[in-house]
Parts: sequence; C-alpha cells; structure tokens
Amino acid sequence: MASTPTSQNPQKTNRIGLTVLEYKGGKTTLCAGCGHNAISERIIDAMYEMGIKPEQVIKPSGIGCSSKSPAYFMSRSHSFNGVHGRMPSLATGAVLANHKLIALGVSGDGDTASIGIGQFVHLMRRNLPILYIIEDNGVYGLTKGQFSATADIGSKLKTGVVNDLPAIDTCSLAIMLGATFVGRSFSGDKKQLLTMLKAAIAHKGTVMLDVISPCVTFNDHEGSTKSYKFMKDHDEPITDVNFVPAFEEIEADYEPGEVLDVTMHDGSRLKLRKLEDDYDPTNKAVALKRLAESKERDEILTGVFYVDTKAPNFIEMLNLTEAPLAILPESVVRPGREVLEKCMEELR
Amino acid sequence: MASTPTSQNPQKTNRIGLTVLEYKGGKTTLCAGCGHNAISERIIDAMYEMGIKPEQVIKPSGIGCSSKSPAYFMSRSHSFNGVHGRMPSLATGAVLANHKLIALGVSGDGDTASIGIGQFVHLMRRNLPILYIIEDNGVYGLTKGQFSATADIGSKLKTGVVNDLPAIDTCSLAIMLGATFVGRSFSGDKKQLLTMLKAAIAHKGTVMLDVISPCVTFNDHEGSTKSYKFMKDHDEPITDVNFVPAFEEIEADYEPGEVLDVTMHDGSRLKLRKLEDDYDPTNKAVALKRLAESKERDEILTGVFYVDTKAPNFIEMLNLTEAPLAILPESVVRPGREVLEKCMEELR
Amino acid sequence: MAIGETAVQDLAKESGQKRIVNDLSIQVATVNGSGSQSANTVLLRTIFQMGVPVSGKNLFPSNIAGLPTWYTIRANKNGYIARKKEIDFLIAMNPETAREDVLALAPGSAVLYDEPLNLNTLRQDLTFYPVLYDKLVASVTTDAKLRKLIKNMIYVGVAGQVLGLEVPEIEKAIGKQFAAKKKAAELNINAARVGYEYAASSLTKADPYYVQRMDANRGKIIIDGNSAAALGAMFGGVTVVTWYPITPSSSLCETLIDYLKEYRIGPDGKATFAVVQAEDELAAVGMVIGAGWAGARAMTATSGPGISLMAEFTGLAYYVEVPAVIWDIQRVGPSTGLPTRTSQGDILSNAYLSHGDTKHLLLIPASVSECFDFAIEAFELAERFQTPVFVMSDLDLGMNNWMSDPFEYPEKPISRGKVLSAEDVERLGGFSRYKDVDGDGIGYRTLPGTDHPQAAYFARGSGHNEKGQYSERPDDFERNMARIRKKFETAKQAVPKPVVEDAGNKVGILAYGTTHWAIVESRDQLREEYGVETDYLRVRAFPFTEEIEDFIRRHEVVFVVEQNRDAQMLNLLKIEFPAELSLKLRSIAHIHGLPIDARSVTDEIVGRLEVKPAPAGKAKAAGRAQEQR
Amino acid sequence: MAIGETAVQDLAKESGQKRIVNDLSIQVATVNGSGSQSANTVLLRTIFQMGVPVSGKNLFPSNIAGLPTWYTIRANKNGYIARKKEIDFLIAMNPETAREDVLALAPGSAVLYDEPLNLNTLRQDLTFYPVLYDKLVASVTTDAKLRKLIKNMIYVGVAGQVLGLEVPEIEKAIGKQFAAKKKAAELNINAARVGYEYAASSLTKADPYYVQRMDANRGKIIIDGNSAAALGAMFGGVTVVTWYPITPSSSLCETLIDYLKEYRIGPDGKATFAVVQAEDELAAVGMVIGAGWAGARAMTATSGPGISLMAEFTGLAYYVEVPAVIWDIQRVGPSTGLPTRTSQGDILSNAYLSHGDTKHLLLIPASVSECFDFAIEAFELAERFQTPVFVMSDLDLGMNNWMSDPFEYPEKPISRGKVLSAEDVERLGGFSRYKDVDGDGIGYRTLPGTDHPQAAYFARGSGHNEKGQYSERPDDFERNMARIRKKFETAKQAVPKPVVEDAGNKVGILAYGTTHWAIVESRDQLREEYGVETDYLRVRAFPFTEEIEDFIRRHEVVFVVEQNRDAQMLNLLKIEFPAELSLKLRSIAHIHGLPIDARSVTDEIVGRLEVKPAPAGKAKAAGRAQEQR
Ligand SMILES: Cc1ncc(C[n+]2csc(CCOP(=O)(O)OP(=O)(O)O)c2C)c(N)n1
Ligand SMILES: Cc1ncc(C[n+]2csc(CCOP(=O)(O)OP(=O)(O)O)c2C)c(N)n1
Ligand code: SF4
Ligand code: SF4
Ligand SMILES: [Mg+2]
Ligand SMILES: [Mg+2]
Repeated sequence: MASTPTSQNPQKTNRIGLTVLEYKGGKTTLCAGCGHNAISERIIDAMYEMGIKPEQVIKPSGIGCSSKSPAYFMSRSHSFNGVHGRMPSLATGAVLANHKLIALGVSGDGDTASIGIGQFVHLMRRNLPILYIIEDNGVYGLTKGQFSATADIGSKLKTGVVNDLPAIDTCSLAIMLGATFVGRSFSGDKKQLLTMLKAAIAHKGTVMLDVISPCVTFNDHEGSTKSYKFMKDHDEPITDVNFVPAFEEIEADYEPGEVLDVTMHDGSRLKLRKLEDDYDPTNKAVALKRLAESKERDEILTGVFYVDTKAPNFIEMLNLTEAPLAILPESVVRPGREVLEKCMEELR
Repeated sequence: MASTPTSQNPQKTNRIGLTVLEYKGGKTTLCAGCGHNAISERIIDAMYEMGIKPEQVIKPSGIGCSSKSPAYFMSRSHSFNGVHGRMPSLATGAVLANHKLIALGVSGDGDTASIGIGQFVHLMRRNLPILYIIEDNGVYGLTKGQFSATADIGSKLKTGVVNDLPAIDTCSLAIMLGATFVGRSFSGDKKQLLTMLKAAIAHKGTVMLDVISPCVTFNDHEGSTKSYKFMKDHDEPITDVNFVPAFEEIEADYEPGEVLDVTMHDGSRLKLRKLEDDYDPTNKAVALKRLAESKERDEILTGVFYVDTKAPNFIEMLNLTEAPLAILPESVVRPGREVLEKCMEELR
Repeated sequence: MAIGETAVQDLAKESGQKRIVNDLSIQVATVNGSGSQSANTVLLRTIFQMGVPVSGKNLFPSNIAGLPTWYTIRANKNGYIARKKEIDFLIAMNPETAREDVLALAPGSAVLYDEPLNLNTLRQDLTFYPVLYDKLVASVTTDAKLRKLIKNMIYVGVAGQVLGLEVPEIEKAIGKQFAAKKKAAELNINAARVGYEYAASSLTKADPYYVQRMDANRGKIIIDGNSAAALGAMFGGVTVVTWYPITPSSSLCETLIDYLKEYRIGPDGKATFAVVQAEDELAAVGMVIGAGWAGARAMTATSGPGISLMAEFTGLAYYVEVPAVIWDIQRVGPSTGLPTRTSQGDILSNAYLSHGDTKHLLLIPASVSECFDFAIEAFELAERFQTPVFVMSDLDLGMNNWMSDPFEYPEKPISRGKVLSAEDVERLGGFSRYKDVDGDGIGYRTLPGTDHPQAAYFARGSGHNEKGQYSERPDDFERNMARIRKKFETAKQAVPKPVVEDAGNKVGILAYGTTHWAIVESRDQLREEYGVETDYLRVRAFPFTEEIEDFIRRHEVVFVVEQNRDAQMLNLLKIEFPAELSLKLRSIAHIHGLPIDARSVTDEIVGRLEVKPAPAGKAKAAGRAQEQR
Repeated sequence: MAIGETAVQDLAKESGQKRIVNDLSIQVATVNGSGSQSANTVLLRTIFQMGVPVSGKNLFPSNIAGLPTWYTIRANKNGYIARKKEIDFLIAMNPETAREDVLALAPGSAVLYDEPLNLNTLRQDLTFYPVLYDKLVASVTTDAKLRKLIKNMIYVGVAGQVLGLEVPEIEKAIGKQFAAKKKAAELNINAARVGYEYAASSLTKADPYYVQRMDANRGKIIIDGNSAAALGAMFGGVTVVTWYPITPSSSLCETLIDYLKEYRIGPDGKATFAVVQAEDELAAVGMVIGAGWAGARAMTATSGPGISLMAEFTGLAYYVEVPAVIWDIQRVGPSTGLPTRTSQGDILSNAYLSHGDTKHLLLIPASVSECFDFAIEAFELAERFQTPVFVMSDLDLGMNNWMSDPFEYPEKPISRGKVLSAEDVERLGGFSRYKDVDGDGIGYRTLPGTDHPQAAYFARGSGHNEKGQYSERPDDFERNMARIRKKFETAKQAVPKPVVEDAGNKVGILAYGTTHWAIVESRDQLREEYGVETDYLRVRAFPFTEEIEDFIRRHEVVFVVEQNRDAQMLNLLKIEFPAELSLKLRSIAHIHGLPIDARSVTDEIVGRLEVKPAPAGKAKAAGRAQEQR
C-alpha cells in the first residue's frame, strides 16, 4: 500500500507506462501531519508526472526526520541515508560516479544550515546536477525540537525559549554561491510545490529548494514562524510558477513581457509570471536585495527566485566522458603495458 | 629586534606609556614581501595607536601562513594557533571564558572559506565581540599554492591551472549572516587598513575584515586576481574611512550629509565619506546588492561596507555577569549545601 | 477510598496459589508519543514510595511518535535493579505488537489488555485481565484530546488494584507528576480510581504477583544519570557549557540549563555561566577547548557520532595541554547504529582518540551518584592534568530512572591546578609553559589576560619546546612527548580507584559502568544456584591503577564483562598490563542494545567453568573447577 | 672536460690516507626556497647513474622559504639506503646553522663551505674545502636573479670533483633535471663545470671519501612513494579522486592528476576520471564513499589531521559496507605536530577508527614498488570486502626519492567484487544486501542505476536487517555485526602476507613500512659486529595473517621496531593474538621525526640482549643470550 496518498489515479499510467503506485515508498514513521510527508507526496507526483524511471533516481540524505523521508517514497530508487550534515559530499561522489542518474538530495534545516552549512556552501559553488531539497521546519525534529539555524530571530519554542540569533536564509546563500535554480515553497502549497519540483527535475545544475515544512510536534504553535498558520498569513509568492514538460505541447501563452519564459536543458519550459514588475529572476543582485528586504517586511517569499540555464555544471567543468565512470571497463580505466613502460623509462 | 618594521618612532610612547617595540612579535618566517607581514605591521600600529594593553589581547588563529602570523606581532599577548579552519570555535570559547579580553582572530582564505566556512558562518550569526581578519591571497600558501574558495573564477595558477568555481565573497556572507562591522582592505594600503583596524578595535561585536594579502610566492603573477598589480588596478574604495578615537579631540568635520558619522561603543567615532551617493553602509540590502554588482564589473570594492552599533552582541545575549567567567571564585560557581538539599528533596 | 482498600484484600484472598511478593517485572507495551510516560512514572514512583527497591527502563524507538515502545519496571526486595529478561506482568497497550508480546511471555505471567483485542485466546497458560478502556474512559472524560492520556492512567489504577499498590501512594505519585497542573492531577487521580475500582469489582486475582510495603527506600531519591551529571557539573563549578543535540546526551545539557538558570544567576541578575548550542560537535568541543585555555571550567556532552567528530580537536587539547570535559553518553554504534539503545562501545576509541600518539583520561560511572561525583571530579582532573577527560556514561544510565541515596555535597574545595598569577610570574621572573618543574610531568600555565609582560605563552598544536616556542628539533619533540606520557603515569595516583570485593576466590569478575548491576545479581545466582564464589572488581577510570593489576594477578581467571562486540575493555587491559596478566582474562562481550541482564552473564560463566547446578545450592568445589578457554 | 678528468686523478693521488669508496653520506645544509633542490637531485642522480646504490632524504621545515633545510644523500655499495646518523661530507650553505652543523660532525669528515664563513677555524679534526662562491658565480652570470641558483650548481661541481663524480653523468643529470629548458640546462652545466674546475685547480683532496662506478643500478628507476602510489592508482583503474591538500600527501594527488591527464583521456577527448579538490577532509572522504556506493573506484589521500576528521565517515563506510581507499601519508602527530617529519603514529587509531565496534583493513608499504602494488591491491580489497582500506605510507616513503626495480604491470584483471547486474537480480528474483550467502561474511550489492525494479536497497548508517531495512531488533543487530566481523576473518586469507626471513634463530625482529630499511642494515650489524643472528618478519597488512602468529611462536623473543611513542603495532599484536604470544614481544619504539637509522636499532637490541661485541665478529652464542625484559 502506498506510503503516502497522492492526488493521482492509481490505475492511470504515465508516459513510461508506470502507475503512481510504482513510485511509492515504505510506510511513513513520521508524525501524522508532518510537513515532510506532504513533500514526499509531491515528489512522488512530480516524478510520476515527469515519467522519470525510479531506477534512475538516487536519494542521498543526511540525518533527521526529513532525511528519513526518502524511505517513504520511491522504494525502487537507491537511497543512502548517511551521516548528519554531510549529504552534499555523498551526493557529489555518487553523481561523479554516475552522472546519468537523477540525484534528489533530501535534507533538513538542521542537517543543512547548522552542522551541514559547510558542505552546503561548497556544493552550491560547484553547480553539481542535483535537486537539493531542504525540508525546513526551523527545528531539530528528531532530537525533540531545539532551534536550528533557520529559526527566525524572536521565534518561540513550545518551552517558551526565544531564539535571538538571525536565521540563515538558505535561498540567498544558494544564489550568492552559485546555485543555478533557487526557490522556496511550502509543503502546504500542493500546486506551487509540484510545479517547482517538475521544473527542478528538468534542470541540469544545482537546484536548491527550501520547502517550509511545519513540524506539528515541536514547531507548529503560536510564536513559531514555521507553522501552518504563520505560512498561511505570511506566504508571499514573488513569481507565479508554471511549467511545460518537453513531452507536452505548449498551451496558450501569456502576454509577452509579464512572463519570463525559460527553456530548460531538456527542452521543457519554465514560465515565471513576475508578481512584482521590478523583479528579475535572472539577476542575482536584484534577487539578493529583494530577499534581504523581505526579512525586514517579515514576509516569506515563495516561488522561483533565480534561474540560470547557461552556467556550466560540475560534470561539464570536469569534462567527464559520456559513460558513467562507475561502469567503465578495464580496457578504459587501466592503461596498457606500453604506458607503464614509458613511465618507467622516464624515471630511469 | 621588532619582527616587523613599523612606521612608528620607537622612542615615542602611547597613551598607556608603551613604546611600539612593546607590541613587537617574533621574527617572521614568512616569505619576504608576503602581504601577511604588512598586515602584522598595521596591527602593531593600530594596537599601539589605540593604546591597547597587549596583555588584554588574545590572538586565536587557524592553520596556514596567515594563521602563523600572530607569532610575529604582540608577543605579550596570548596566542592559540589551533587546528585548520576551526579558529572561530576556539575564539568563541575563549571570549565566553573572558569577555574582557580583546579577541583578534587571524585566519586565511583557505582556513576560513574552504575548510572553515561552517564555523565562519555561525560565528557571524552570533555577533561575538571579535575582530576577525582574513588574510586573503586566494590560495593555500602553506601547502604550496592550490586554489582556495576565494579564488576568482577564471584566475590562473602559476602552473596554468584555471579556477572555474565562483569565489565566495566573505564580506557579502558576513553582512548577510549578522556581522555588525564588515569591510575589505588591502595589505598594501597602509592608511586605509590602519584606520579600519583602529575602528574595528573600538567595535564591540563581530568585525569581519577581508584583507587582500598577496602571496608573492604562489599567487602574485599575471592571471592572478589577488596580486599586488591586480589590486593596484582594480581597487575601488566605496567609502573613505576616517576614525577618531575617544581619547582624541574631534578635528574639523566634513559637510554634513556626505559623511556618515558613527559613534562607536567606546565613544570614538567612525566617519565614512560615501564615494557613491546612493550607497548606505547601514543598509544590508543595499550593501549586498552593491557587492554583487561589483563582481560583474570586476572591481574589488574596499572600505567599510556595513556597520551596525546597535545590535546586541553575544555576551549581551547571554546576559553574562561582569567579571570574567574564568576567574569567578568558588563561592560564586558552587551553590551552597542548602541548594543541593533542596534538589535532593525535589527528587524524593 | 475505603472500598478500594478492602477490594485489594478480597482480590488477594481469592487468589489460590503461592504469593510472589516484591519480586516482579512489569512491562508496559505501548507506542511513543502516546503520553504513557507519565503513567509509567506514576507506577514506578508508587512502588518506590511503598519502600520497595525498583527500577524503570524505557525501550524506545528512534523516531518521535507512533512506533512500539516498551517500559519495564522491576521491583525486587533484594535490590536487584538490572534488566530482567522475563516479563511477569504485561500491560499490552499496543495492538501492533500485542500478539508478539504475549507469545514471548513465560507461562504463569499476567496480561492486562484492551478487551477488544481478545488476547486471551492466544494462550491458556497465562492470566488475562481484560479492560474495557473505551467504556471506562468515557466515564472519566468526554474530551477526545484527553482520551489517550486517561487510558494510560486507567491501566495504572487497574494494575494498582491487581498488584496491591496502595492508593494514597498512587495519588501522591500522580500529584507529584502533575505538580504544576492541579486540574490535570485531579483528572488523572480520578482516572486511576476508575481503573482501580473497575478491577476491584470486575477482575479476579489469578496471578501470584504482589507488591507489599517495605522500608528499603528511606531517604532515597529517583533520578536519571544525565540529570545527576548536570547537578554535579553545576556543583563542580562549570562556567561554559557547549552542546549539539544528540540522543542520548541532549537531556544532560537541557537539564543543566534548567539548573543553572535557577541556581547560578548572580545577585546582579546576571549569569555566572554561558551555555551555547553549537552548530555541530566540532564547534562544541572547539569552544570547550578555547574556554578551557582561557580559564573556564568548560564541558560538552555528546554520543558516538559526536565523539568521532571531536577526534581532531581532542588531539589538539591533548598536545597543547588544555583542560576539557567531554561526556560520552554511549549509544549503539558504529555510525548512527541504534541511537536509542545502550552500549559500552566507545571505550577503546576514546582511550586513544585522534591521530598520532595520544592517551586520554576516562571516568566510568556505574550509578547516578557516580554521575554526580564524577561530574565534579572530571573538572578537577582536567584542570590538574591539563588534558581532556572523557566521562563514559551510557544511555541506560543517562536516560533511565534510578534509585539512589541522596548525593553528597563536595567537601573538597575547587582546585584549578597549576595556574600562575601575575605575582607568581613576577616572582619567578618568567616561566616555561611546558617544563616539568615538579617531576610529575605537569607544567605551569597562565591564563590569557594575566597582567604581566612575561605571562603570555604561545599555545600551538605544532611542535614546541619547553617555552612553547615553535620547534622542529627531534630532541625537543621527544622530550615533550615523554613528559606528556609522564602525566598519564602520574594520573594513576589521582583517578578514582576501582571498587573491589575480594574474598580470595579463584574466579574474578571485572566489569564497569552499568554492567555492574547485572554482575551484582549474577554473583548471587552463581553462589546460590551453582555454589560458585566469585570476587569482583569494578573499573572506574583509565589509566588503570595498580589495584586492577593486583586483582588480576591474584585470580586464576578473570571474566571481563562488557556491552560491546570486540571486548574493548579487555583489549585495553591487554595493552596496558604485562602479557602474563592477559593470560587470565576471559571475555564476555555482547551488544544488542538492551541493558545486559544477570542471567546471561551467569549462564556464560558457568558454561565456561563447566559447573553443574549445585543440588543443595552449595558446591564450593565448582569455584575451583577447570575452566574452558 | 679532459682537464677535469685528469684533475680528479691528481686529487685522488694526492690524498694520502686509505680510500673509503662508495660508502658515504653527503649532507647539504641550506635554506628552503633557495632552489637547492634541483642541485641536490643532480648529485643524487649522478651517483645513481654511476651505478652506485643511493638514497636521498630531504629534511625540510614547515614553512615556505628561509628556514634551515638539510638534504642527505647516502651512497652505499652494500645497498644500505636507510638514514645514517653520521655525516661524512657536509656542504654548508646555510650561515645560520653552519656552526652547529660543523660542530656536530664526526672527526675525519669533510666540509665544503663558503670561504667568508671561516668555518675552518672551528675545528682541527676535519677536512675543509673553502669555496669563493661570489667570485665563481660572477664568472657564470651577472643576472642577480640567477645567482642563488648558480651557487647551488657550483657546489655540485666542486663536490663532484672532490668525490670523483663523472662529469658526463653530472651533465646528463643536469640535462634531465632541466629537460624542458635548454638554456637553463646550459647555464647550469656551465656552473657545475666552473665549480669542478675550481676544485681541480685550487683544492687538495684530503678526505677519504670516493664515489666510483659500480653496476648495481642497471634498469632501476628513481621515484618517490607518492608518485609510485599515483601510478599504481591509475593502473588500478581509479575513477574518482578527492583530496584536500596536506603535507606530505598533496604530491600524491598532484602527481596523479598529471598522470591521469596524460593517460586517461578517452578517444572522445573526455576524462575517464574525476578529480575534486574538496573543501576539507570530511567532504573528501564523503565523496569517496558516495562514489564507492555508486560504483566508482574512489580514493583520497591525507595525513593525520585529515584522518581524524574522517573518523565519523569511516564508521559509516564500515557499517554500510562501502568500498573506499584512503591513503594516510603519516607525519608526526599528535595534532599538527611536525608536519614535515615522518612517523608511524597512526597505526592504532586507523585500525579502530570511529566510535562503536569497528576494525579496518590496513596495507603497509615499505618501498616505492609496494606503493605501486598496494595502490592497486587496495582497490581490489576495498571492493571485494566492501569496506574502507587504509594504505599506511609515511613522509619518508612518500616524499623522498628511492631507487627501485621497475614496477610490474598488474597481471590480475580488475575484479569489482560481489556486484549483481539487473540480470542477476532477475534470475535471483530479488536479493538481500546484507545476507551472508557464501559464508564469507560478504553480501552482494547492486549499484544505483541497475535497471531492475528489485535492484534497489536502502543504504543506511542506522540499524538494519539482511534486506537493509531499518531495524532496531536486538537479534538483527547482533547477527549483522557478527557477519561484518566475519568479513575481517575472511580478509586474513586475502591481504598481502608478511615477508619472512626465518633461519630458525631464537631472536626475531618484527617491523613494517619504512622501518624495514634500518632493519636490513641492523641485522647485518648484529651479525657482523656481535655475531647475533636474527630472523625477520615484515608486516604488510592488518588483519594479521597466521604467518605472523607462527613467527612469534617460533621465536624466544621478538623485537617489534616502530616509529612512534606508544608501540602501536605491538599493542595491535597484543590485542589480536593470544596472550602467550605477547609474552615474547619487546618494544623498540621511538619518534622524533627523523627516519629511523640502523645503529639505534642495533644498539638497543644488543643492550636488551646484553651481548658484547664479537672479537672475531662471530659469537653465535650471543644469539641465545638471556635477554632483559
Ligand atoms: C554527528 C551527529 N550529531 C547529532 C546527531 C543527532 N541528530 C539527529 S537528527 C538531528 C537534527 C535534525 O534536524 P533537521 O535536519 O532539521 O531534521 P528534522 O528532524 O527537523 O526534519 C540531530 C542533531 C547525529 N545524528 N549526528
Ligand atoms: C585538517 C587539516 N587539513 C589540511 C591541512 C594542511 N594545510 C595547512 S595550511 C593549509 C591551507 C592554508 O591556506 P590559507 O588559510 O589560505 O593560509 P595561507 O597559507 O594562504 O596564508 C592547509 C590545507 C591541515 N593543517 N589540517
Ligand atoms: S517530530 Fe516534527 S519533523 Fe519529526 S516527524 Fe514529527 S512532525 Fe515531523
Ligand atoms: S607562501 Fe605565500 S602566503 Fe605563505 S608566506 Fe610565502 S608569500 Fe606568504
Ligand atoms: Mg528541521
Ligand atoms: Mg591563503
């Protein structure tokens, strides 16, 4: 039985002939109502709708309730639930070993912004082809609700403890550091999240999605800025995100100008309708400024903040050969006797 | 004999009656011409001119040529040359143990931006009272010149290797994360660096100074963006920095308006003459935008980018008692018998 | 409550068979997040208040809600408080595991269950007590949100009635549990009463288990090891605490924060301590070392994964000679392993943590009172020897509730070790940080800020001479490392000595930490069931003191019992002691995550000694029996 | 160059005393950054080309320029290439250390020095050769920038003349050194010639040391261990390399990058490898593990501090069972220690790296050819046993130049271990990742991307059952850990066996890694000077194989010689072998950063054996002498 109910009809098959049930995972052991479960559902929907073969997906993750979630979707994909805060390095190694795979990295706000911020920073710089999802609830769920580094200044724990350190804005960071597809969504916003995930899957570079995902057990109360209620009140979309996969025909367009039409690597198209005319999702400086301002205005911006489909990704920088390194035959990876002889001669 | 020649008259004494020689350190073992040596000289000058008692200064550092430099100035201060990339945590512990001391943290671009970026990020968030100096040469000097994470994209090593990863802008990061005094200078700009150091010493919060400090041995050639020549050509001051210590009487002022006059915690005054009228060193969003733009324009902005003297520092957040924790007497740190009895009673 | 009280008598009378009094284990099988914890604590405290030796162990999963959890309470008149394998009285609240739980029981056990589950159909050889929770709950509250909680307190009442718990004590325990919230207390007392009366009126006592008032607990307290450690740290004068949350150590720091906030705010309303939730364990230990260098009494607490992350910094503190206290609340490794299960698996890695030649001081508490004492002692040793000290607790000790005599106020005044003041430096005309002035290997240090031109030295993790100056000279390096090793030798006179019970028998048992409680019981089993007399030594620290060497020498064979896979303590003993001693050591090492129980130890020892049960319970000879290698 | 050649004869004739041929050590005392490295290499290669066994060791400081550096070259007809304590021929180029350097010499040694330093006034019992560098340099170049470099090549010429090096070989060596740069080559050849002729015309040979052509080096190569490891890795089929710079490991990866760029670019002009300079060692090893999990042959190289940072991840790889190859080029710890000095100080910490119960495979090369072979073998073992493999090299082996027979092309085809294809999974109808199907403890794995619905498994560092599913069950955990231990047992049949020379003597020596070279020489000293015959075993891997146990059993006493403080290998042996074997082990352990020399070992052994020098050089009896414990 599917771990996570999805909005899909279980009989219907996608373009590669799989039903949504073939994207299911194990039964969730997360709390009922946990935002992470909703994200798992959207991932299943997105992979299903995009017709991605589960065997072609890897799911590296760190440690935390969020990092456990890969066990609850797509059991037919390989998962690696590693150590706390170090998912980026595991993912990097795996993608280098086999760049044909689609890497879906799942992390939490503690896993990424607290212990893991170092590896996060350097992953972003490399523009590694990966979809990096932060299931962001502002607390350490699995260790029972201490503040993480994305907790907003002034936010309160159930215990009454107040956070007086500024939150790390992982989106600003990602944009500044070199990620090429950066956005924020909310586990409760099915449509936006699903659309962003589908576009993200089509992107061949580092996608960083910060998904606000309320922790119903430890951080969904009054005084929390990561609660369902707070999101309902402060969610401020900056772009209206639409996506047309390569395999679908283009539907009626918007008026030119008001929409930024980005053609993704696989030919699919991301259509961003700006909700603020002076905003430009292709300009880092503008994006950074707007995000910085949103803090003062205590609004939580959502949508795709920044996208760049031109920058070379890490695989291209390394000029990797077409076939995955993991399966190169001996004839390719072990030079011949004459090479060793030549090397020896040079050392005589 | 003074490790590092200074511009001061060796006979003259400062306001606490010390000659500049009493701020000297051991003989430098760095390469002749290394930018780090010049920075050491300016630190000596600044501490001398500000009349800081060497015994009141601690010099935590990481590992690298830069991190060695504390051995070459102020031998009368305590130093802790720790492990690579972890100076921030050592410094944090030391400042908590004794917040009366002036902490001068010395690090390199590899020590900070590569292995150390995680601790750097979290130190900035805490606004710990510390003067954090990055002696930034874009390479790992001590391990013979590999690129660090501040190396600009496209810059070349002597070996011809080109860097294709974007540089981490430690100043933008520091501003974004919560540092309250952020600027960049150049080891070759005596006046600007000295003035910024003096102001920094007067600031009671996290000061982050990125000082471009050419590595003459591994990164001072054509194609380097951290060479003396490159700095000469691309140094773009955004603020003209002036500083009036509390113990000096104010000299003639500029016209109001063109100058931002910041009163520091100790009553001294930092005067920033904006070299671009739409720039505002008290506005994060503006600072971040301007720094982001400077990248496109390949100019190296210098000066004080951002300053905030209001934000509470970590010692205030923790509501620490006046006397240093390190020397609190037993009577204060060991509660009485009645307290233990009370605790026992509650457990019966 | 008169009704109740007579009721229990009645029930008691009815039961025909022989009564088993104050010797039973109760297991509450439930799911985490269901709020049964307070109900279980009430059961534990009630028995405790009735003066019967008792212990409670929580077996919980590594998630937040909805997975199987087992809480076992053991009441034993002889004071045995180790885990007991057999469950005598099961309170089956978790439908998911109920079947398996019931099938695992030994014949004669009792089962309290939710009637609709029909568990009684599973076996004939058990006593079943059905409870109609829904009906009973309804009579207590209509508030849906409270149902789960009420249900828990109802089983307390039912079990109370069946086992003969005293109602006033149940009520007192509930009162303590809900001290702050009066209404909640009343509601829960009512729920317990409903369960109690239901049992009196509708159940017939058919199992032999009874709890009856004793007087074994006068003056005693109940506390978990982490809270005890927190208390100790506070009275040890801790000033800087850093931590990064990790099960099972988090509660140590969280409790410490509460205590410090209550008792360590100065008259100026300001804190005489700093607590920092660090970004990770590297930072946590780095802060401790920075603080220790600058003169604070600094500590952190973590578990296996955190220890591994602290490896590099630990080597720095060892070589720069900075005091640091690190609590390792051991859980099951390697890697993430079983985060909510107990082990003694970090002994060897901590003893030699970090690259190069290093050796660290370890303190190994076995009881909550030792957690308190060692929390203080750890600071004393760290500052005296200017080196990291690891306190090796574990999940069983740290997170479970233990009975204990009240802790004793530290009589020894705080000593900061060899620290020179400005006056000292003036008098001495300078000093050499790393010189062995006193022949004990320990140099003198100054604290940053010491107001003297010659007070400063350069602390560095790279090679240095006696003055702390940078040096790559072979002789400087060798001399310095030899001196540091000498400190370790000196420490043998300073660390807590082992606890030894030696009656001159041939067979010795060596154990440490929480394994102790199984040994106490196992030795009685060996004596009473097999007539095997044993001596016992409990290691409490590394480096090993001479008492340990003597003990091994005096015995023909010494069983080293521990909770890990590779016999880590035994390996340490092999390394540290002459080879001829190793000949006598036998390993009993297991790791599965459950606290070790006496029966397993007993069975393994008699197996190795090849002894048969003693008919009259006394076969002294066996003590000398040839043993198997 | 006819002049030169006759000149050397003349000089030779002049010297009265007995000639010492092909048995000397040359030390060049200079400062780093002065470019003397190429001059020293030319000296080394010249001797090498003359067919005389030779070795060169660079003793450099941990900074970039201006600090004292000593380069020692040892030429020895018997092939002894370990460090020799005594310096026979000093080339004093560093004014700062010249005095100390000269005073440290044994009587009879020779000193080449810059005349203005007047070193000749320091002692009467040495031969002094003054050189007027400034004058000579001036005659070669006027370019100030080149002066320093020219000066270096001049001492090559002078020494060449005095020691009798053959000019054509000097020129050939210079040619090779400056292969790319023709002008530089000419300039340097000219400089050498100037020095050579100066010596011929103005110096009088007065020391006994000569180098004379032999034929011991036919076909041999000269290479450093790190380059050899890089070559091996390339032929081992490495596909993912991650690193973070750290002395002395950096050159391994830097050389590997060069080789890969030259020989591993496919016909499509694209790379069949990925090299990443990681942000630190945690990331470096994390990438290796991620890559190993996904099927790459991945490796990283580091030294002590990096190893400590890899502790947590190493435990993950051990428990999740992922292949990973980690080179530890050991330097002197603890902490930063002496970054440019050699040691064997990480043996114990690597063997049990990470919290919880872990045990890792170690390979320990002693020669550059073993660096090559083990680089390949490490991948084979890591993939076969699905576990991390540490290759324990050291600074002396990794960064110094060693003579060697050419490396042999790997005949064994690459084996990826137990990896299931989609077809296999189909045939088997699924699989259990952690099931011991073959009884060797090793399970079967699939690689991500394997195109079969049942190919995937969940890799996790938390408790799991045979299928890799999350499990907290005690029995699952215990069974799994026992199986992992079994892999280690199986590995005893697979790792490189020790190299044993056993002639049935009573005294055995056990050593490993670069300590080997001192042992070879020491055994000859023991035989020739004391008549003490010894047997010898060189450990090459952990786990230990039965040959090691047998060797210890067969001997009365076994000296375990190693370069660390705490006798780490001896401790490992104590842990792994029965106690009765430990009785025979004696430790000879020192650490000061300089490569161990034969004389120190010999002296210590004869001291322990209490033997006196053998008059006629043969006192077999001594071999049986009672030895001291
Ligand atoms: C090295 C290490 N330190 C600490 C822990 C304990 N730990 C487990 S999960 C976690 C935090 C998880 O927080 P987050 O990433 O936000 O995930 P969430 O549970 O909130 O979804 C911590 C600190 C660990 N497993 N490993
Ligand atoms: C854990 C660890 N990894 C690697 C090293 C080797 N190492 C020493 S200094 C250094 C880089 C220094 O670069 P930077 O901080 O920029 O200082 P610089 O020498 O350029 O002034 C490295 C990688 C180390 N000492 N410790
Ligand atoms: S604790 Fe919070 S984050 Fe974890 S599963 Fe429950 S709701 Fe989700
Ligand atoms: S190597 Fe570079 S950074 Fe290091 S001392 Fe020399 S010039 Fe300075
Ligand atoms: Mg979280
Ligand atoms: Mg640098």
